[in-house]
Amino acid sequence: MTDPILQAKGLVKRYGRVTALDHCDFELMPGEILAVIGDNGAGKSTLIKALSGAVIPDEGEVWLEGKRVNFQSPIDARENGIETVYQTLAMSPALSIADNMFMGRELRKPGFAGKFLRKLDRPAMEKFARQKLSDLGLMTIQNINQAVETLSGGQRQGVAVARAAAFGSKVIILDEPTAALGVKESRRVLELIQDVKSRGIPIILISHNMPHVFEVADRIHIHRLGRRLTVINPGDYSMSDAVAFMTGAKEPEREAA
Amino acid sequence: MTDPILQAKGLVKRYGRVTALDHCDFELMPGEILAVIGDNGAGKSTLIKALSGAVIPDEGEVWLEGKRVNFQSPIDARENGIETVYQTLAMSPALSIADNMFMGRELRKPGFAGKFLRKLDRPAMEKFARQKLSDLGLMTIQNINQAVETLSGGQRQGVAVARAAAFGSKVIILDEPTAALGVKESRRVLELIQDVKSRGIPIILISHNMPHVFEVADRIHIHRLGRRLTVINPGDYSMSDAVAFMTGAKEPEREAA
Amino acid sequence: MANADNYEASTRGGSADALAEFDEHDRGLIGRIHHILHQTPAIVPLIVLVVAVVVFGLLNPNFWRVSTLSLIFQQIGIVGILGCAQAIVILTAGIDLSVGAMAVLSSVLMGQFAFRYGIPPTFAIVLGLACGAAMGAINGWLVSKMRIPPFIVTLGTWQIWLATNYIYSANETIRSQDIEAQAAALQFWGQRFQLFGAQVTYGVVLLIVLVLIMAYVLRHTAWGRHVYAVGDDPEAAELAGVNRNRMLIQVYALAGLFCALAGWVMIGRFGSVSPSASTGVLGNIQAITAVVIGGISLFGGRGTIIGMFLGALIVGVFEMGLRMAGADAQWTYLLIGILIIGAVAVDQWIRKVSA
Amino acid sequence: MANADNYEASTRGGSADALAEFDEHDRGLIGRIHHILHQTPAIVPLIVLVVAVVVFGLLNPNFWRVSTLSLIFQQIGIVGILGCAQAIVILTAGIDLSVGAMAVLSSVLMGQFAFRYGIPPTFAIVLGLACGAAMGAINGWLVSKMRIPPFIVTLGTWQIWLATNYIYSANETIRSQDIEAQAAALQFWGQRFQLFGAQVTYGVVLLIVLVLIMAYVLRHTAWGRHVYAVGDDPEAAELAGVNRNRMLIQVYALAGLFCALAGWVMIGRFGSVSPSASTGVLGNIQAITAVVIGGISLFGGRGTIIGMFLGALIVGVFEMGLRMAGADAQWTYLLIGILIIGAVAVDQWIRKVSA
Amino acid sequence: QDISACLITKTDTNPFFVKMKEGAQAKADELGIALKTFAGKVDGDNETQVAAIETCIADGASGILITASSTSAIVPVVEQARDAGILVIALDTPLEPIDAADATFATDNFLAGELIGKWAAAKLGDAAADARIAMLDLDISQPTVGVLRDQGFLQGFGIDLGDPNKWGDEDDDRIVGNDVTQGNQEGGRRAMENLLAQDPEINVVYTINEPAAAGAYEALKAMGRENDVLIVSVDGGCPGVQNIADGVIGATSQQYPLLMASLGIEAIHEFATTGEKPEPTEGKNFFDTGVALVTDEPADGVDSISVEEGMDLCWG
Ligand SMILES: Nc1ncnc2c1ncn2[C@@H]1O[C@H](COP(=O)(O)OP(=O)(O)OP(=O)(O)O)[C@@H](O)[C@H]1O
Ligand SMILES: Nc1ncnc2c1ncn2[C@@H]1O[C@H](COP(=O)(O)OP(=O)(O)OP(=O)(O)O)[C@@H](O)[C@H]1O
Ligand SMILES: [Mg+2]
Ligand SMILES: [Mg+2]
Repeated sequence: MTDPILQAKGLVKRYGRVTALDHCDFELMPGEILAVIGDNGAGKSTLIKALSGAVIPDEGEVWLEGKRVNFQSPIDARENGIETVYQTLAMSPALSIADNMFMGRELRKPGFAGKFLRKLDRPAMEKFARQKLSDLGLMTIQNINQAVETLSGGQRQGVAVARAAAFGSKVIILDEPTAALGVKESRRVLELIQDVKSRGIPIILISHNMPHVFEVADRIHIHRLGRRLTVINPGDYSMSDAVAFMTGAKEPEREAA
Repeated sequence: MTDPILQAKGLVKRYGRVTALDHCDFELMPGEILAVIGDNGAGKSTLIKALSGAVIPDEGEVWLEGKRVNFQSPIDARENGIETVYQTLAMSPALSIADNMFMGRELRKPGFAGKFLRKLDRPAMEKFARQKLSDLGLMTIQNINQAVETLSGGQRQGVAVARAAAFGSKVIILDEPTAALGVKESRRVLELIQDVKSRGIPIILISHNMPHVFEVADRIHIHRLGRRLTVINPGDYSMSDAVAFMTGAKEPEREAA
Repeated sequence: MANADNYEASTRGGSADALAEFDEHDRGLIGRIHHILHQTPAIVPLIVLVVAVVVFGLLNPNFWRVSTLSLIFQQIGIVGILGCAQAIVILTAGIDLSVGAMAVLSSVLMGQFAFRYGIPPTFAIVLGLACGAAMGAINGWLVSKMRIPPFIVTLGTWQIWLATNYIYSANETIRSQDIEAQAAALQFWGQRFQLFGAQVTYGVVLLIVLVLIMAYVLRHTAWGRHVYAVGDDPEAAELAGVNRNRMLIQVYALAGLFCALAGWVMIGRFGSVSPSASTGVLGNIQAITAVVIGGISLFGGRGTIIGMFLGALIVGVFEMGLRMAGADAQWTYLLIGILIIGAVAVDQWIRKVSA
Repeated sequence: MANADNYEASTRGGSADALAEFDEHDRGLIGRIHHILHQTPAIVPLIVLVVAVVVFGLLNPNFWRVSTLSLIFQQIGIVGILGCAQAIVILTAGIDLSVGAMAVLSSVLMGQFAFRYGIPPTFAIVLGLACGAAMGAINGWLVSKMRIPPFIVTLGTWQIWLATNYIYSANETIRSQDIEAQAAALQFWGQRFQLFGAQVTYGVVLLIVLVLIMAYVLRHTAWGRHVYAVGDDPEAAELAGVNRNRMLIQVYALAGLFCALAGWVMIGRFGSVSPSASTGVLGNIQAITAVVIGGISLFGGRGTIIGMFLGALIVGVFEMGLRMAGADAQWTYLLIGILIIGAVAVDQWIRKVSA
Repeated sequence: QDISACLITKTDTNPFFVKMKEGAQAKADELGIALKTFAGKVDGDNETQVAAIETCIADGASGILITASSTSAIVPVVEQARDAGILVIALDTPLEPIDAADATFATDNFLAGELIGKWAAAKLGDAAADARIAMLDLDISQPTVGVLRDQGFLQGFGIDLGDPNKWGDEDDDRIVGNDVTQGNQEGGRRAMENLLAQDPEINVVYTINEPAAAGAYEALKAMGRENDVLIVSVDGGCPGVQNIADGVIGATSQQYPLLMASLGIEAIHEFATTGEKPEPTEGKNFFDTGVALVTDEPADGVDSISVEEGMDLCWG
């Protein structure tokens, strides 16, 4: 078996009286789609925040490609090639769709205006943004210069997913990317995930949608009460088993977790 | 056929260059569960906001129990017995779960303290809140006095749904109540919806989850591009048909809409 | 729907319905202190305060005399009451630049009612308080109904009340001796009694009582929770059934009433009624300073009135302490600047470590 | 997964992949005006401004003379530059109470460098500008790295810079005649040229150029967009890959540089270098007023620098107009208070109707 | 023809300037002059005064009366006004240099301070050698008027001034400290409390003006020390003089703002009709409107007038 590309050992994160991560382990293999499932409040989002530098764990280690890393901010993680869609979406409400998609990696005009006046190439950014949104089937966005705060819940999520996928890199993390999306748009996101995988980039997918998880995942990490309960192979277990494990209705046999 | 309990005629809402509602009609019958489905950005949320006073439509009329109403704010609607879970959840992030659940209808201590000092009955409110959350299967909330902003996405949604259901009244509107919820918690919300219906209260349910919609809905309002495309009976059509209508892949036969 | 059941059914049984529980982990002493600090952040300014008192006492032992400490309380009396007004407004994510002006104008109105028109003092005071509440209500109406940002509204009314104050009073001071002789009720809060060998004025008692009442109201009544909700996220509060407009008008009117009360206390403290009291110009920034040092967020919805009180005390202690340590006026001004930043930096640091 | 496909497959074909389109509805004339106003809200203060100019001109025809109008520009010169500094800070959801103090201290430093230490004027100016930027950077460092609220930081540094200014300069004014003789470069921005029969100072040109540059930077560069993002939702901006700390330090440092520039312009305008210039005390509130009247949100992330410029002009026009109409000082304050509220109320009303 | 004049005061919240404005207004009405009044926003506000002069130039006024907040910083714009053919008269405070204005109608603020200083020293007699003095000044920006009065007092009391252009640099042990009052009761009380906390033995209090003195008195009263402390002040407003009668203040130097203002308006009228400029008092480079020490307890070697006389002359 190859070495994991992204690994975490014994992560702990406490918020006052609340324990969000309780000595949690984690492994992502190269090129795979790893689904993370678990109850609400199980600590899934906290786990991926700890992996992507948005939260600094109280204890535990994170390893990327066999090297110990210590991300102090999401920017660190991004520079190491980890791209994330957070559950809260991380968008600036008053800015436009294109502004948000290119935040931190804006395109500049070619030639003098771009080089010396550092002028943004708005037409190019808008065209790119429109293209990515159409790829996701978000056809109801009438005005690409709309402020993000005026978008519907699903449109907003679509923009965030489009951003992460467009700038694909070493690892892509998606925290419930289809929660607010419609049937068509969800479908397109799943296709997009497959597409990214075929480019060889591994993906972490958090989702409560079991059919989707079982459709795309190579392995499923089941999270319960702040720690990894077990990792299963979607071929070996049924959805019912997975749900029973994650809610605590059934206990998995002890395996090397 | 009986008269609709809640009805809208020719609603129009424009935001600058964006048309969110385009002469939309709507009817809710007494005691039924009406699902509203549609693409992202179709205008579903805007529709229910117009019904519940959170948005004042540019044109069109709303009728409640055969009387024309003109809600100026959500409080008006609430006083008329319409209880809503908005997609944005409408919670005060810095306040506790109990504070949020009882916002605007706080319990006061019995006797002197409550009557003259207007002291809140915190223990009672906390107990009630804990009970309602447990009913929904939200067992991972460790501290009932946690600020809402520290809850996970799903826990937050659970609190909002619990609030609307607990204070059930004439009409309950749920805008994507299960989007961020886990398998178990979603299940409980569906049970809760059935339960509310059995109390005779009609429900408007917006959801992108077709299996859920087809499981609980009595009728399905299909929304497309800011207007009602058609209303179907879940028994008469398959999920595929519904999805095809709402995405525009197929056109329904013209009926009296 | 059949397919949904085949996996969704498995959500019952086992430990699925048990409440999540974790072992309380061992924290050690430091950890436990951090934990306490984190749970009750209002303690942090208290610590800053105690440290300041100790240090200034070491610099000049006179500082520890009860009389000095009681003096500090007297000096923060007015700022403290204005701070109560400012605090509730800032909790709603507003700001009230006109607090000082309302206080001065109210005190002038009370004085003029009594002296120019010969209204009986008690009645003049009641009228003055009512005028204060009315001024506040105007602020509130402009903020809520007209949807003008609070900063603009109160920037405007600040100038309006202050100019009215000068024009109406023709800049005339009513002298302490005259008030004492003809309308002693105006000086009520300046009266004093002995406590542990120190003079305590009624005004100081009023401040403490007011702070305690407001702490109770904000924490333990529905109205108080609504103040926080409106400040936290006004749209959410409105969707959740709080009448935002009514709350805002009430809060600003109450703030106006408190300011008028502060105006009355001013008469007690300075003896005379003076339209040119610097509270009119500086009162707002002083009150905001107390509020912000006390840990109330200018973005609304977070903080406590006790924090504001401690914030006012910290400033008072620093000012008095530096003067007694022998710093001259300009250096005091400079050092207070440094200390304000320092005090809040310590606070932030403790919170961060303990989080 | 098989069951998923059986309905999810039906999302292709038909009009599913066509972009949504609606007919443009007919608005009528009023509707179209509303629409234009709504699309470009910066027009609203412009209208307020034009109306004010017309009204004041009717009250006193001297007001319409080109020389009067050019005078207004000169009078808002300093506030306008401080407003640029304040605007970028407020766009990041901060506030800078120390702008006026930085301006005065910088001007004093330039003057003292040239006169006390005999540094050549141009070099003294460069040093003064650098000091301004450094003061701003200190503000920025405290705000970003130490996580102290901007209000506290700049409240503290306001006092610190101001006291430093008084102590360092020993309250001494450097006289205009001396500067003219020995360090004329300090008065550079006070020089004037003729335009349409009116005197225009270089300082006014500087202000206009600065506003245009900043409008371009904020709108058309990545840095400008990041300023908005940081102010809009700092956490989101950070998660999306904006280096919040670096942005804040840069913004505050740039604001400090602008303030030093304003200090230099002050020397040109008043001739002398005076540590007691009231800009040190009032500059911040004046700049904030311009910013807020210009429609920039104190909560950050919304507004334009052009709006700030118009806001400063509105205040300048009102002040000049009322003075020329013969209102005395207190009546002027009162009326300006009313007009500020009125101007913003009109603005709000138009936006509401057209929304 | 139409004559118009401008009166620009430091602030318009201090009763002193309010009276000055009343004096000017009365005279202007009498002579049929259109008067516009302006004022700085705070003590020491030079910018607003500059804007005011610019307005007067733009508006074509015949003359400007100004009490300058910053005596040297105002000079360039005063020159502009004079170049535009406007008569500029400095009231109360001379400009620096004094001939920057066409004429100066002023009180000698340094002399005003000196008088109360001398009086206090004479009252104390031998005890003056170990007096404990509190200095209640105007503002930390040290506006000129405050410095002049403060330094005058110290000179009169017999204390070495150090730099006469700033206060606070004296090293005489008798000075307990300086604090600032903003010239009102509120500041006066707080400053007095602060200085008393530093040294409870204070027995001489210099105050920048009478409101500050009234505030200081309240603080002393609260400590039960109101009867054994000498408070001296400057201004001579009616409430201040009344306070001398009531024993709140020991002595005050009285100034005559109404007189200054009405003389100024007359001069502008004269200038506008005949083109003649007013002449300074003989032997001085300004027209001295006089200052008098008001007290009920005259001291040897210091000229003073009684409270009754003071009441007759006070600006009310
Ligand atoms: N900032 C915070 N302060 C305090 N508690 C927090 C904070 N953030 C998260 N928590 C708590 O940590 C636990 C785990 O939260 P997390 O967001 O990781 O859950 P999740 O598995 O992502 O749930 P969901 O499926 O609902 O998104 C929850 O109980 C939550 O209340
Ligand atoms: N405040 C607003 N300003 C401008 N446009 C808006 C505003 N609110 C909504 N819109 C636009 O109106 C349209 C309908 O939005 P709405 O939120 O009603 O969609 P929805 O059907 O609820 O979608 P979803 O399923 O994603 O929640 C969208 O195109 C959206 O961009
Ligand atoms: Mg989550
Ligand atoms: Mg919606």
